[in-house]
Amino acid sequence: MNSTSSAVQHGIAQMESSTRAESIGPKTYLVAPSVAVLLVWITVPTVMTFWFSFQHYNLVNTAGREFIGFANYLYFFSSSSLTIAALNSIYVVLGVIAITVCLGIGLVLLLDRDFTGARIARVLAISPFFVMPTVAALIWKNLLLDPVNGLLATVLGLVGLPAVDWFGTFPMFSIIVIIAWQWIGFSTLILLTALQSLDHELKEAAAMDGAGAFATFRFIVLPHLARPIGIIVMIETIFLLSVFAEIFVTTSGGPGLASTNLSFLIYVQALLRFDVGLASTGGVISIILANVVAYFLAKTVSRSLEI
Amino acid sequence: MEKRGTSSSTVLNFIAGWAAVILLIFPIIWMFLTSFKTEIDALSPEASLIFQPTLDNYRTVLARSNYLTFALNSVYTSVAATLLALLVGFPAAYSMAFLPTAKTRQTLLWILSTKMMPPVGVLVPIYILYRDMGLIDSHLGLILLFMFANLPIVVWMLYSFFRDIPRDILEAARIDGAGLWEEFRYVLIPLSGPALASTALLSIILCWNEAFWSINLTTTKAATLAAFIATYSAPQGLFWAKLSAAAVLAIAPVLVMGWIGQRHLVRGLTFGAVK
Amino acid sequence: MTAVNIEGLNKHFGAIHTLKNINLHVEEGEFVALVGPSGCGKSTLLRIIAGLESSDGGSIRIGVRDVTQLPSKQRDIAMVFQSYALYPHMTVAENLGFCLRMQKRPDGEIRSKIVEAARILHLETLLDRRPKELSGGQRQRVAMGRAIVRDPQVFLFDEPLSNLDAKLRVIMRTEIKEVQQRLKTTTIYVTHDQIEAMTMADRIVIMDKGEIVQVDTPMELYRRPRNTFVAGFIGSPQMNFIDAKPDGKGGVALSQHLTFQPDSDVFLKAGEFVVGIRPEDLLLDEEDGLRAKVTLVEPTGAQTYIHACTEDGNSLVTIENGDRRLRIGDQIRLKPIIRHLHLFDRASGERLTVA
Amino acid sequence: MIAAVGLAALALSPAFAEEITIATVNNQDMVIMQEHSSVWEQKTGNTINWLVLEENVLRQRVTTDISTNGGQFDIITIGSYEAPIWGKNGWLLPVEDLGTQYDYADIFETVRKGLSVDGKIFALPFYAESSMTYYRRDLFEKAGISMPNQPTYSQVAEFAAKIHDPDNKVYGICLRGKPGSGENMVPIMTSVNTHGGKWFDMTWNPQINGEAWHKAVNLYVDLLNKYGPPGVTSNGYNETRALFASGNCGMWIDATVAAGYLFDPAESKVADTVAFTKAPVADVPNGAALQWAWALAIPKSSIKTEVAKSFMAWATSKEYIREVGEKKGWILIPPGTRKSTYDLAEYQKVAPFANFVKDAILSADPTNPSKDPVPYTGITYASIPEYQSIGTEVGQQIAAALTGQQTVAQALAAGQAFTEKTMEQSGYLKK
Repeated sequence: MNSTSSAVQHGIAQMESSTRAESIGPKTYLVAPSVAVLLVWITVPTVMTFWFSFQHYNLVNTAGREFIGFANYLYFFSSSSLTIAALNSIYVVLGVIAITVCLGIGLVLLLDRDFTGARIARVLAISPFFVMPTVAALIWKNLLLDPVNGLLATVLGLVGLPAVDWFGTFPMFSIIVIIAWQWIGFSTLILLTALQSLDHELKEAAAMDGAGAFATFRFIVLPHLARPIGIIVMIETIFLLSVFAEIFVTTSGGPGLASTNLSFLIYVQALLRFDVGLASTGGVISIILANVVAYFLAKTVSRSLEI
Repeated sequence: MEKRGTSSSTVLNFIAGWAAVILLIFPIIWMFLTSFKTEIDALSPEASLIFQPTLDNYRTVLARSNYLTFALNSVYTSVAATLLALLVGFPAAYSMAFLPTAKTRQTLLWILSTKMMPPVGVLVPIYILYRDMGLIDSHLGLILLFMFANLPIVVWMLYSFFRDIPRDILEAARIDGAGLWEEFRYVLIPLSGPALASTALLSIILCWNEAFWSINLTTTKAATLAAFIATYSAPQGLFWAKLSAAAVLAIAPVLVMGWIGQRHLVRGLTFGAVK
Repeated sequence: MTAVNIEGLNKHFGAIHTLKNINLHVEEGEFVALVGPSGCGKSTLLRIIAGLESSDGGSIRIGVRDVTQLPSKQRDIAMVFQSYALYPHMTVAENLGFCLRMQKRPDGEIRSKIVEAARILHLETLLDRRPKELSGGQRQRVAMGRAIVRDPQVFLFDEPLSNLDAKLRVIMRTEIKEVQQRLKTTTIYVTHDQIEAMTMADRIVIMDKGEIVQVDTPMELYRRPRNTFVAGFIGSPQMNFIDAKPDGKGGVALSQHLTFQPDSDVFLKAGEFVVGIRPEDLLLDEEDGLRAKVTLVEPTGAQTYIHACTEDGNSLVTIENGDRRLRIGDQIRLKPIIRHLHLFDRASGERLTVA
Repeated sequence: MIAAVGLAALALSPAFAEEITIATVNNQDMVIMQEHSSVWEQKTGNTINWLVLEENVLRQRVTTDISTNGGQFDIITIGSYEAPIWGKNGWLLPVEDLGTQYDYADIFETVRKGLSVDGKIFALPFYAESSMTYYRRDLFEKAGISMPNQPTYSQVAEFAAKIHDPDNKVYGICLRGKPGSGENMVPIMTSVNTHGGKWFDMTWNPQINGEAWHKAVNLYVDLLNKYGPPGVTSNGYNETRALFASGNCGMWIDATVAAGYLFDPAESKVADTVAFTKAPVADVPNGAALQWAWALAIPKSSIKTEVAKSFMAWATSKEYIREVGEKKGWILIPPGTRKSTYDLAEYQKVAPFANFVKDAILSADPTNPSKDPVPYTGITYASIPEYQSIGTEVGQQIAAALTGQQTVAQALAAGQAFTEKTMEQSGYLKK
């Protein structure tokens, strides 16, 4: 007990001292290279993007660039595409997080047990995370989900079910499934490690207290996984907001705008219509949104993670 | 509660565990199988599992483009970008972890938020800048971009590792007469070996799989495997088998690397929050 | 072997004034313990001396050198951390030799110094192990060894024993003291454990709320605490405190039945007092003294601590050396040794000294 | 031995030993060009860096580069749509001066004109294509129907109904459905044209809301919903061709260049049963079949123009066509660009569709794609820079109608509104 309390005291002392810059010893200037590099990386293109967003600037039109004030912004805010795309971006984040967390928990509950080759199985389960997003999308689109010759259509056919046009009928769902497949590898990796660090005595104690399998899961395992789940939420949010390859390869944002997210909306403007002005406007809007999301992450998840 | 060691439950665990894993990685297995089929077999359900394997697809793919060049470019750019990111990120993570200020958390989140920006939004500015600096289709250009793109993750991962290292040890080194460089060289770097390894691994994987910049900023000299696979994303005619072969070639190196290194990956990805 | 001189040292953490105008002189070869409750600033003071924190004004001199603005490595000090802060990736020998390596000493010299330190601390057989393969006590000794191997001008200890179990702590306490006496190195030792301070230090510095309250030898502190804080902090079991009033006849009334006459009456106009009685100065008596009821009996072997509650509601502790079998609820009488009483002003807590 | 050849090549043209970069599409004809180009490399001592990408990716890559004057390429592969616009923009080097050996006159005039601005040619055609109707002879025989020389769209619907057999994964008709100015808009526009519709009237007013568009798009949506394969909105040219080649389609109206592969048993399950006829018509013959050429051009930013010209002269020459025929097989030669190609007996022997394709290409007239006169050229596109944007948007809208997310009327209204806005913005229309 004594050592604990003195450790706490020591911790307090450290915390106090750690919140202030020191004049003796290494300085905070060490952070400068990273921040400077990122500032340049962010600032220069961002300023250019900002500048372009007020122009009529089409790559294939040599008529020239002209300053058009907020016209690009008005265009974006007056069309419904921005709302749809923003919502789709959010659907991807929420959908993928929901699937990866739920299925990830199920999977690690199976993998946490002892069985022959369990270690190999655990390593293999992470594989999807290493697969290039383009490749993942191509494989799913062609080999698996193709409604005519795809494996799933064949399997459905065997049990007498009609083929489903996944990307035409359920575009967002299909894309979310593909992305979720890649990220289940990630959530499994983290949840499995967390679960294996769970004290077995704790489970045994719960069993002695008369907890059944469900109660053990609900009151012992799940709380233990809260932090890793928080991490999954944060990391996936960061990466999923700018999902692009999976949409590009499969639905091209369609049908209509059904599977267009912000990234893809900007892509359409920039590289299908070559309208740099509009694309830059989209870029500016998405930069603002990214900062809003970062703010909320800071308020919620990262605080609880004590990062 | 589960009864460990009971034979019947072990068999059940075995079946359930392996079934789940095989289902999960089935797309990869299927791709692997398809890469050894003829194009016609790739389409026929009868040839799903029993077929005459052929290496023709690999031959075609390898003959059509210089796989080795693409692969070497992938290795070169992802490793160099990772080293550069570690070099820049290491001092930053050190300073934030051991000498935090009131603004540290904000700085960190800002750094991370730069990852959320869709790259396509800044493609044209970057292209114009790169054109003027002569960086299009250069290894350096791609390395710099990969470095920028991964720096946030590198800083974060190292930061969370460093937070687990007791400050006392660094202070002891300082009292023992170590300057900043010696503190890094003899204490922090040896101590964060696993951290550096896992950070490097993740960074390499992310660089390897990056497609947007590789495709848009390289032509031939610096093109990576992501650009290589772009050639096969919709070739003429029946192409599933060839696509599978190209895909296997593109992901195999990083997949194997991931399998070998995954144990180290966890601590990095979890930002130290999962022990 | 050098004196350490601290003058007018201040430290702020934001709005918190952590160290208030600290002045302290540590003699050559002296062993000084800094004690005080959590948050009193003792660790901060030590870290400032070590150069791990900066100060806001004031100066630190080691010998004749003003080290206030120097980084740690130029101060010629060694420090033992509470966590030992051993380099986990180095063997014991490498840990011991690290500072010499940093000084670019020749390998042969490093080797011989390591062997020498290992001999002093009985670490010879452990030189090739890594810290995680050592027991707590062994780690502690390595941390010590790391400090002595370089032969610094000053040793700094930051609660070095608090991570050890009680028995080992007693052993290590002796070892540290022996080593210090052999090497005669000026030592500043932070602890929150007053027994450690009492047993080891030549002088003890008592700190409270960022200020030095009293600096004195252990026995002087024990006998003449400057105020109720020091009186309560030093000594175990703690000193008993009883509120008292002048009895109007030039004496002090401890209770209705017990008054005593202090040596002098100059201060008695002061008003209300606190009387401090060390447990060993409170004797069990058959007929005289304060009436009290036993509330708790704590045998420790050689001695038995008896807690009791007086008629006036004061809780008192006394030490009984004999084996009288008292039980909870027994009525006893406690008689203080009048000449050992401590008198404090109730408002300020200051000791009331006889003119 | 190899060293000797290399030395000889170097000795032959020491001044020329340069490295050029060529960007091209991953179509099989270009892949063959890439393979075969080692012949040119050995002959001249120059070397080539190839960038081979999928069509969409290539287009975005090349457009970004040329419009920002990036200077990455010495030769780019562009289509009939880009060549005149980019030529006019001054982004391309005119290629009229390849010397007397280069037989300009042999190139089909309609193709050559499509790649020229004001009589100056800016790109040399590598292969050209029109469209036609592919169908499965075996299925038609089984259903007891026969394909006329030029079917009408209503006949197409009728035939599709008869051969549609989804239980056996045979779908009456396959068409491109993937949204995109170069994807679903291709079959849609040929149908719109022959129904009498057009992109713009002579004063650049968009006509997408017109009756012909409604008829054509309703027909397209109907056909595919009733007799099309599932998942049609994911199918571009390549996917559709794969479907037909794997035996899942009864009919397919698309580019003539597919014929070479559909008749190749190594690439096609239906090589022995595929048959073809003209692209269908409705009210007018104008614009019923597309015309498109893939051509090689030199960006203004290239600094190795002489070597680039030398390669282009070789790759688009009669000799190249002959060499490919001899080395790789006559069915694999790039079609549609030169009269002399169709005089080759070897080609005629293996390619039953040869003359048919030639006639289709010659009869398609991009300058007169519709019933009424229009201010633009192009059958499946309109030769203005804004078309990329317009085609993409209208394609998206129609794809959404195809999956039932909106009605055809809504899709066309939205397309019309978007196009009006774009044309106003670009100054074609007064606000």
